[in-house]
Amino acid sequence: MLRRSSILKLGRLAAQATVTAALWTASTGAWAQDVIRIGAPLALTGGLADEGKKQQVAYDMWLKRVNAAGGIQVGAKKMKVELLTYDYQSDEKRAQQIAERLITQDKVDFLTAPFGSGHTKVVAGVAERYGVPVMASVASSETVFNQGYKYLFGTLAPNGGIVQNMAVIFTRLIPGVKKIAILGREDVFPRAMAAEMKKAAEANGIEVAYSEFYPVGTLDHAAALSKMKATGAQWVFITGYTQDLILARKQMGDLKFSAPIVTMVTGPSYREFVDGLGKLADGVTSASWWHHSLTYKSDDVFGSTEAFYKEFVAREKKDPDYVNASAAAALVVLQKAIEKAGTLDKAKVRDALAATDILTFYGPVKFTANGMNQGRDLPIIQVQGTKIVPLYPTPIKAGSLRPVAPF
Amino acid sequence: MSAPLLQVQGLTKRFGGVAAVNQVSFDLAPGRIVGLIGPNGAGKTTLVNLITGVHRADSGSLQFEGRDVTQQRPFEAACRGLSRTFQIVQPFPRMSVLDNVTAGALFAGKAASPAQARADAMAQLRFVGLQALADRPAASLTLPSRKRLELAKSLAMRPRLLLLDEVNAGLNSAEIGAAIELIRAIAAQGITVLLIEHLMKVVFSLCDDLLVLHHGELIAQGSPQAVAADPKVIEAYLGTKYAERMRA
Amino acid sequence: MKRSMAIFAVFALAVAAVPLAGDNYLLQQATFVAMYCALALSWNLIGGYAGYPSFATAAFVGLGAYAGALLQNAGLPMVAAWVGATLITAAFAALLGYGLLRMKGHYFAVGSISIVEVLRLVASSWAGLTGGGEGLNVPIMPGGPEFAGRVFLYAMWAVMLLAFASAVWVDRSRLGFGLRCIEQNEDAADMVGVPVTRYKTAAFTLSALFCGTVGAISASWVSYIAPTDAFSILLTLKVPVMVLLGGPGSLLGPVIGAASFVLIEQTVWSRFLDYNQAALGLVIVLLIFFLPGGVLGRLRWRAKPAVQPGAAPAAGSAP
Amino acid sequence: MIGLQILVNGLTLGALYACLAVGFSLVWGVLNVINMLHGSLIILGGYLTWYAWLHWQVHPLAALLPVALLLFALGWVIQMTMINRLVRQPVLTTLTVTFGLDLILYNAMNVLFDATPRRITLDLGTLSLGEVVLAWDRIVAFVLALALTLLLYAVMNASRTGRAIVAVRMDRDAAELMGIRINRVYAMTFALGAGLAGACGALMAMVFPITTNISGLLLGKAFVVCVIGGLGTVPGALVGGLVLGLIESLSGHLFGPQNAVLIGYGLMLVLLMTRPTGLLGRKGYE
Repeated sequence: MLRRSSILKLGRLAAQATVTAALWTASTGAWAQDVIRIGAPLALTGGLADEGKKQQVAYDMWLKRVNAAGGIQVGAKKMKVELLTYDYQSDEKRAQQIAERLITQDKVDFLTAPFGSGHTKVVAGVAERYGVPVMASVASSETVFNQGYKYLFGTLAPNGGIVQNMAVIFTRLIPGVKKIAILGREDVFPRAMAAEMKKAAEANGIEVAYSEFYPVGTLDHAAALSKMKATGAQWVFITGYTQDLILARKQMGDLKFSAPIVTMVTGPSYREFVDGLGKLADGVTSASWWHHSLTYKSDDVFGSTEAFYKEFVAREKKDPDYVNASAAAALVVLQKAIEKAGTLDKAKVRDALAATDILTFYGPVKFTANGMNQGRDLPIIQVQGTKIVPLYPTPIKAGSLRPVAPF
Repeated sequence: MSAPLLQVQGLTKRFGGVAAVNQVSFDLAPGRIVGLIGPNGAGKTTLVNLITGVHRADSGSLQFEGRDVTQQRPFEAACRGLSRTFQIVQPFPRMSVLDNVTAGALFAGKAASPAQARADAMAQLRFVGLQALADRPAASLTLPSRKRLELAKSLAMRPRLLLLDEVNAGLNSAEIGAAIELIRAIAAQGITVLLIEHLMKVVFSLCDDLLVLHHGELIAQGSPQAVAADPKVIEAYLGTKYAERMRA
Repeated sequence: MKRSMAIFAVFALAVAAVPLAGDNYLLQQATFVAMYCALALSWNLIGGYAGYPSFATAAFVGLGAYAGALLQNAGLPMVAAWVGATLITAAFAALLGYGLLRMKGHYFAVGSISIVEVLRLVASSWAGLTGGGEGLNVPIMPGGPEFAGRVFLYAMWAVMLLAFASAVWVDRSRLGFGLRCIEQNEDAADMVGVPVTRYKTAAFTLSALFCGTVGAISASWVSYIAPTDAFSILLTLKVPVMVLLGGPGSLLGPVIGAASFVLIEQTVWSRFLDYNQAALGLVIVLLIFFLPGGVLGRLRWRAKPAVQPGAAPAAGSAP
Repeated sequence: MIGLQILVNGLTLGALYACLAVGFSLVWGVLNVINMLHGSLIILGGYLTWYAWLHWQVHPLAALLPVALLLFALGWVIQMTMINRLVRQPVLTTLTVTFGLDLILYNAMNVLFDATPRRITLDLGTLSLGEVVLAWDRIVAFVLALALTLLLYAVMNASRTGRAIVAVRMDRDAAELMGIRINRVYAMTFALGAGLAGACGALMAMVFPITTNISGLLLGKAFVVCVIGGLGTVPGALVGGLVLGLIESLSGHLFGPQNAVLIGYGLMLVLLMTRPTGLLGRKGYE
């Protein structure tokens, strides 16, 4: 015989369950009207909070422009777009949970992938099972796209290409570069970049005097930098997230360790790298997937790189970086595919995406067989003074490579 | 004389230079009540701690029922039938009185199952007269009841040697009388008892032999009367007045 | 005891019935509930019964995930990989327990939480085996999302049942009684004949066992693992909070705690986009102040004796 | 000679670790509370200093004291309202409450400052002694670590409050009987811990990019330093920090950065098992 206390307890549990169920149905009641629903899992807290916000700003800019123009032309009628955002707290299981929720609960038509190759893989895994096209704006390692996912498309070109050009150009422009010291962060993208650099250096006859990785959560690089300094390398190549690179560059200053070429991957392409280092940032080279001084004209919601740049600066009071541009471009490409397919049918839009070959404000987008944007000459940049100056490719060359000033 | 239950040879324990127990040797024959007396700080409790494995002896050896137990740990001593009570009582505070004693029966007492252990425990509670408080949490007991709980717990462990560490401390004279009867009843069950005690009334009415410890050394051994006459013991512990009264 | 098992049976049936009623997302929620119940029940063995506040849960989950993934990549069928991962985690816990359990209170807490960090760093630096920062791919289980959803729900569900069964066995057995003695007064337990070190290590190993299985299952479920996600400090702190919410040292406490925590987190997290972490923090702080004994603590009106007097003698429980 | 540089790197890093851990060690040593909030308090100190530098051009070293006092007040409030009622609870409860508070403070800072790494680009330059190079801000950190430890040592030994804190650490009930108002002493201790975190944060703003992401890392380092140095003594945090700094610097050189942090943790675990009171640990808190 269940006594009063356990009945009471069961009653409360049941009540709690119904309340939460009601909350869910309320939130998803809106799918009746004809609106295109795009799901966006974003890391708004946790380790990737900074990058998550960059994607959010870019998505919002695209969304406002599309809805201002009455929505996306789907066959006969124009449909407004609704963006559903959840914070997956930079936690992989939570990202998977949200992807599942967006597809089954919120019945989204399409998905965007979160920041970084690792978590993109997780969301893509779920989307693939349901056949929902996923637009990945910040995933550039081949290991993400070699899983045979048919519904995954990424706007970033493969990261291999970046370092090949650097190895060739830098050695040509600055004589006497014989030794390189490489320090990489033990994380999906930075690790791949360090490995690519090692290959490119060896291919171009540069001796790899030091090549080590540092684990996520390192608070000090002095030991590694001291050893690198001892090798007398003329080229220092360090990969990592912005805070790792700011710290590494500052500690190089602390040790009076300099080299003609100091390359940090993807640090200098972010405004906060230059703000955080001041004159120490001067001369640091990097590579990126996009730079706001590009001058593409395009028939998309933004019209041109210039227009995107102006609207971003007006809104955020700082220059956009490749994450902002790539995130907005991912939705522009999706919009084009929907218009071309003339339907919201996921398989048809997927095929339209696969056949994409257009020029956007962000640059040319043409997906290869595995869904990655085709490799092309990616901009190489250098911090000169407080400005980020593109050095390559020639159409956007705005300055020439300067060796880093010794101490 | 049957084989000794416990043989102690040259037991020594130093705490940072101070020899709390120094070269102590004695034997305990089964079935007898032996008193261990001596001034405060003589090393009585340390000796008990060494015997029950709470401390590791620096040198010397311990034989229990013919087996060398010098390096034994407390729970091994308990399971071998060597149980003790604490000067400062150590109950399981949030457990009921019954469960406190059940613990003894279940582990050292090697009861077949928790249910069997509970039955044995109830028997011990009746023996010490605490069956009425079986369900009360141990923390709520008065001092005399706590002392009896300690006793019941140790008995539930089916000991062959029971070390009572000042089990009568803090009791009034009526309660001491009851305690003496209880200890006599325990010994009657064939359990050897080593009694650490300051109350000479208890010592001389209960003990068959006496061990006198002073500054960590065994200064006398033998029947109560012989020990009381020993000048060393008088000078170290009993005091001359008491000795004369004893002899008269 | 009987009542708790009945309530748990009803709860388990409800979780198992979710696939009939809900869509895949609800099914996934049920899987998370089952997962966290299994973790909470496991934690309770060392944290609740023995009173040793372990923060090593995430270390065992991560170890199970990597072991499971590596075994699966080495060609073992999925379920065999899970079993293998469980054994490896248990062996690791037994070895670790011997050293770790010498510490008490704060030192044990700090020691156990540092194991999570140590394993994360080992997984990160041993790139040859674990793929390091790149992480490890696990072959996606064939069959559509509905099939996959059910497989992983019932897998976690089974682990929850096993965890509950082991909790019931421990609660009734000599080990359970001994652990309670250790929790209340370790020295007295030693004096009473409880083999303290052996029992603590047994409880610690048992508590790690199912964490390893949960880790292996979630590796197959998410099909990608990386060091920072597999060894998550957030998880290792959340599980004890769940047991605190429910009521430590009891049978049902962990289940009630885990289930309500997951539900609270869902509603809190989906309602407040930017403030969900603060909301969760607030819930935890309020919980500690207004529900010190946990939900069960509040419902338990009279002091329940450790062993139910008069409860049916546990058949054949003498190990 | 690279050996000397490694030694110097280790000592300066160790000084930073000491600054980071001294407040945490005090709270753990005296209140027996593992303060999970400590990492975020350091970051808060860093953000405030950065904000003052950016908007009012206040030099970080000048901002150090006001920031420390501000966090001292915050610490006092947190202790009086919440932690005081839980000090007698087991470690699980106090750790969980401070974990909950940490989530709140973390989220609040994320919303106010968002997670972009920020740093005060004020370079104090470097000092070269032969081949060995030392950054001035690290030297300041070294001096500050010594100063904080000496200050705490003085407070603990000379002032009435200090002796009260030591008494409470040794035996709370006895101290209460001697007429020490326990709640005030706990509030003072927790507030002192928070103030020390603020001071460390102010200094960190010059050395590290401040972002909420590293609050967990700082807390982890404080754990390790306290265990190595030992609780219950003021110089414990200083010694623990310097030893950890040297170990990480040396192993980073010998075994590569990949294993440096791991070896730091390894040392901690070994010490935890063999000598839980740490190198200098003792019961009281002198």
